[in-house]
Amino acid sequence: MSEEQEKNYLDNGEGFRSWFFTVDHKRIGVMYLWAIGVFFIVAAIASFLLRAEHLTPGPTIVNADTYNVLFTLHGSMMVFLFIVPGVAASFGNFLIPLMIGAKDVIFPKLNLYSFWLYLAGALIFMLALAAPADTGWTFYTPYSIETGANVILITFGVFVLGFSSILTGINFIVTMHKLRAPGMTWDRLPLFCWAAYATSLLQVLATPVVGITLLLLIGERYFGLGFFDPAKGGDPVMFQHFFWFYSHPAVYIMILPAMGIVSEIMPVFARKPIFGYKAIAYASLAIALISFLVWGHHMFVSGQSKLVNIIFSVITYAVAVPTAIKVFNWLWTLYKGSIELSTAMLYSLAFIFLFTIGGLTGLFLGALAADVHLHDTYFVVAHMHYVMIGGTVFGFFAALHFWYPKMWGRMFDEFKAKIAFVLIFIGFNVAFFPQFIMGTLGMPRRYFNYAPEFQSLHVVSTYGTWIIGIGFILMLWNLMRPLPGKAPANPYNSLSLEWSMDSPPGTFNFDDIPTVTEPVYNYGTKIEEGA
Amino acid sequence: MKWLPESASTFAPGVDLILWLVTIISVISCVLIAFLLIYFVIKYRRKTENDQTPAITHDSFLETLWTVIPTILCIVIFIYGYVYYDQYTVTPKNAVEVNVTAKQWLWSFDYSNGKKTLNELYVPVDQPIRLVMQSDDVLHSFFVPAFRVKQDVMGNRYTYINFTATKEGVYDLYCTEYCGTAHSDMLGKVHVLSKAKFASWQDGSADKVKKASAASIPPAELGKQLYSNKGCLACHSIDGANGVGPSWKGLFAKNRVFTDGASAIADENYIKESILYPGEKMVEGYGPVMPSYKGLLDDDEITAIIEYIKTLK
Amino acid sequence: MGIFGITSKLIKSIAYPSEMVPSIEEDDGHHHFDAVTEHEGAKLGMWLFLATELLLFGGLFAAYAIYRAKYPEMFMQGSKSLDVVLGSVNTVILIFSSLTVAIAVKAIQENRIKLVKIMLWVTIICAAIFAVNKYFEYTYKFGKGIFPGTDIFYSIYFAATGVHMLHVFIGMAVLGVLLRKVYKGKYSKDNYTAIEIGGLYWHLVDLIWIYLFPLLYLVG
Amino acid sequence: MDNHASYKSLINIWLFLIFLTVVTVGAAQIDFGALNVLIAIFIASIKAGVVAYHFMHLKHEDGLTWIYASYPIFLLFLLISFTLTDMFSRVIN
Repeated sequence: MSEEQEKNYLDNGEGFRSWFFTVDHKRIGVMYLWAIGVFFIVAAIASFLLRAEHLTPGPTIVNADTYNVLFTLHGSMMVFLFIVPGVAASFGNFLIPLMIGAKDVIFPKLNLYSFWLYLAGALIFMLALAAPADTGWTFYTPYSIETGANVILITFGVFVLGFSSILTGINFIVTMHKLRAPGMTWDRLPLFCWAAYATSLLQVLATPVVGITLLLLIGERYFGLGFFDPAKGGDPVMFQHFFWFYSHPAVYIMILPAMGIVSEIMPVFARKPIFGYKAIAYASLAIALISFLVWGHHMFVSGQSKLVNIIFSVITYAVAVPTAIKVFNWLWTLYKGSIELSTAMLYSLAFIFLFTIGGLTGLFLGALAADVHLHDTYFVVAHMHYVMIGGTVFGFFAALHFWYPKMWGRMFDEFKAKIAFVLIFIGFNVAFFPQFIMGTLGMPRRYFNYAPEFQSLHVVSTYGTWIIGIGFILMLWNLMRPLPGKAPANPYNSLSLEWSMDSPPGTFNFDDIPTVTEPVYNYGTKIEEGA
Repeated sequence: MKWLPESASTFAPGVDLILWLVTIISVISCVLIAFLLIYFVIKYRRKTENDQTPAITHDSFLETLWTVIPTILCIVIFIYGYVYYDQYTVTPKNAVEVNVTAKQWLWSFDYSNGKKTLNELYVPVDQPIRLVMQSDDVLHSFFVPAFRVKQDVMGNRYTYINFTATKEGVYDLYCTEYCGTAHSDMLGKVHVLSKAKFASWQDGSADKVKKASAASIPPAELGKQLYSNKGCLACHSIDGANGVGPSWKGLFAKNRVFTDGASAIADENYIKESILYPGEKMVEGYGPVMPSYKGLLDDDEITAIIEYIKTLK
Repeated sequence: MGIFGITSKLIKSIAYPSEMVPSIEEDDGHHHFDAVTEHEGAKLGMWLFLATELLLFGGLFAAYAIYRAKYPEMFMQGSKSLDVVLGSVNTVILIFSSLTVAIAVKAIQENRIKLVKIMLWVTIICAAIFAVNKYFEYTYKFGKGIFPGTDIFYSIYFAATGVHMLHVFIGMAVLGVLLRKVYKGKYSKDNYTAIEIGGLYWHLVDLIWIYLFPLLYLVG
Repeated sequence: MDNHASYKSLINIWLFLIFLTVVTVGAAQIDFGALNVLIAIFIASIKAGVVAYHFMHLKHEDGLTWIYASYPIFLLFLLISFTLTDMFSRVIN
């Protein structure tokens, strides 16, 4: 190995241009990470303001219009700028070529354009802040047609972001088809890649529908097309059909990569093969396919017909089963393992627990009669946050810690990271569990004002967000201060390919494309049970 | 701890049954998973760096088990959800219809005998009711937690809710589809009356009694009550804050400039005209969104509101 | 560089991935895949992109189906007001341009560069004629006081044909870029991926029109 | 690439497409009632199939490309069939 080749991807070139014009998938992944990190923090600040507003009924720190803008910003930034592109674009970019044994994605330049498009979309989105929309992240018509706020810019921003998402998805799918190293058969593919494949499938096939929907919404505002405006003979329920045709699969765009991350981390820290590899891999694909069939469960009280409600309810329960299978498979991976409670493992275990709560509360919402009561209440808010934070964000944090040595070539302080984890875990439950109770009691969501009897629960919830905030700051501060010394190539004795190279990897990942000869999670000794 | 609202309709017990059923399933599954997680983590914690672990990759029996059991539970929950939903969506033959119109940000109710109320729905107990709902503008949603019923309301198309109240009392009504600035103030009450009380409300004798009691309180006091009961508060503040409509604070005797350039002093007659014909003289900077209160407020009540505005200096 | 520029660049980068990778990778022999993988990958990528395009129009087709079912009378009247002759002429033109692109792809596989140039020129000219026809059709409608939003049928008509027109323009830009590169001698029978997938894109523009034409102009 | 179509066969395919265009315009002049839409969509689908199969070389592509070429059509079918079902089953109870 020559001196030159040892130069890792972080050191290979300095300055703005070397990053902004790079086609190195690792650098692009890192840039995504920074970008989504910034938007995550901005959107989180909006959520802290929202929660602070609810310390008392009536106006506390902002007025009703500002509140409406804040929840729209919080929702739309978290969804379109952080969580949809989030894990897939950042860790997906960084990891997929490393995991499948390739030197880059198949269209490196397109990958860079996708990132630029992401930035362009985000910029347009930010321009909209001059007169921010107050429609909620769902942009329901006809309110979004009539409101004076700047809906056009924000939806156009989302449209551009969608384009970025599609191109990233295409890139990943083709990469995984064409660039797997010799011997990297589909049944040896790491589960993160399986999850990323399913995610990309959804990005490619669901996003264009929301794209045209948002274009038509812009057309509604410019030309008065009338498709979604009852005053012109249009049907607002149709907008919801189109919107959820994308946005339900989008929920899986958000959660699948986190499932993939947990599937990577569990075997490493339990020193055992993942339990039911095939079941998890196929469940990812099954979820991706069935998720196109359940969008109507967001619309049980929207005026959708009874027959269609019933059909969607049935299929919704069908998608619950593969999810349940995954949870039990992760759980059984621990059985008879040799478990090390690293920070990444703690986040993964918390993921399993919180995601289970998120999934189980979905059972309430899928039941027609119960959903009539619970729809558009805080119950839905809590359910969604258990899936999105307890699921995706915990998975994301797990990944941040797990691949930290590989990404940055340094180690971090595990003890402080664990304290941060405990704070975030406790804070999260304090913040969101009370919202289930508020929901069953009938507290509607998107309410600036609320009845005094809900105050104590609201206050508890707000305190919870403060605990999360402290934990998050601690986590970030800890990660920003790596320990001295270089990280070893494979600190966890992991068997997957990304750990087979230096930390951080060189610019071209592999000096020679490796040949894969074993299953990916080949941990443990082959002794029959009970032998 | 109380986690369900009062149960006051024939639909509520069914919904509560499902909520209880799924809660029990959820708690059991959650405790099971949490227990196993913690138990495994303690029992199989890493003792040495060279721990031997078995390479278990699958187990057909277990995998079948945790595929079949969730499937069965899902089917059961679906069936419960479907059965009660089916009951809820079928209108009983003897249902009494009430027309509901939602608009930013109030509810108005039209009864078959020609009566009209704002934000207050009056229904007799044990009588099937069918609400025929439509919106004048954006989406709204009619939600009464105590009845466990909810339905979106939209323009140019009627949507329906069926319910039969089982308990006398006053229940909260919320709008649960986001509809703009005063979404969270688009509230109402559902008054469930005994058959006798409902009859007397219907023929107006209750109004007279109410009037009599109203007469005994000072007009400004009555105006204050009307301010919150009739939905004025959704758009007009009393602290000077600018809302959808002009604030009432310091409104009286103020010079108003209209969109057509004309102006007038906000005296008693102007305010009365604005309440009855809100579209006639639009103050600059506001849109024509206020509904007419003609037939919804009588002269005494309008006078009371004017008196109340006078007190807001 | 505008939307067309960006899009044609994007399509270009699908077309020749290795070419777009900066020189460092080409110089030090770090080609990370061979020409066959590149060709296959680019085609698969394009087919995926076409899938998204189809679903983009899918929203419009769904809107068509729904509102046609809801307002059959309106669609009957609206459809009758459209110019079937102009629509038919445009259909023939577009199908012809599909043929010329297909011939161009075949020609480049046989290294007949001159034929490629002619065929690409013809395709672009066909696209231009299509656009001019559409321009007359639109202005005629505007002259009669018919705009997007006049009623739901015309909204669908303008939205669907408008989004389709946008794709015609993007397709013209793509073909234009390809043509320029043909003149520069960039393509041969060993390197024609870009022309093939650019052609795929143009066929999609044709495919969409094959459905739009009868649904809007004929079925009254 | 010997198995690719000859120029002549490409032109024949084009003539077939033109023929179908004439047929679809002709069929639209006759009133079959609700069948008109189905006929139009049917003919359009044949044309689209021919373009995809011959001009777009789908006949030389592998199964994967076929899947990605046809899956969006399935999704489109889903979107349209569910929304139409909703539209037509909104009966008053």
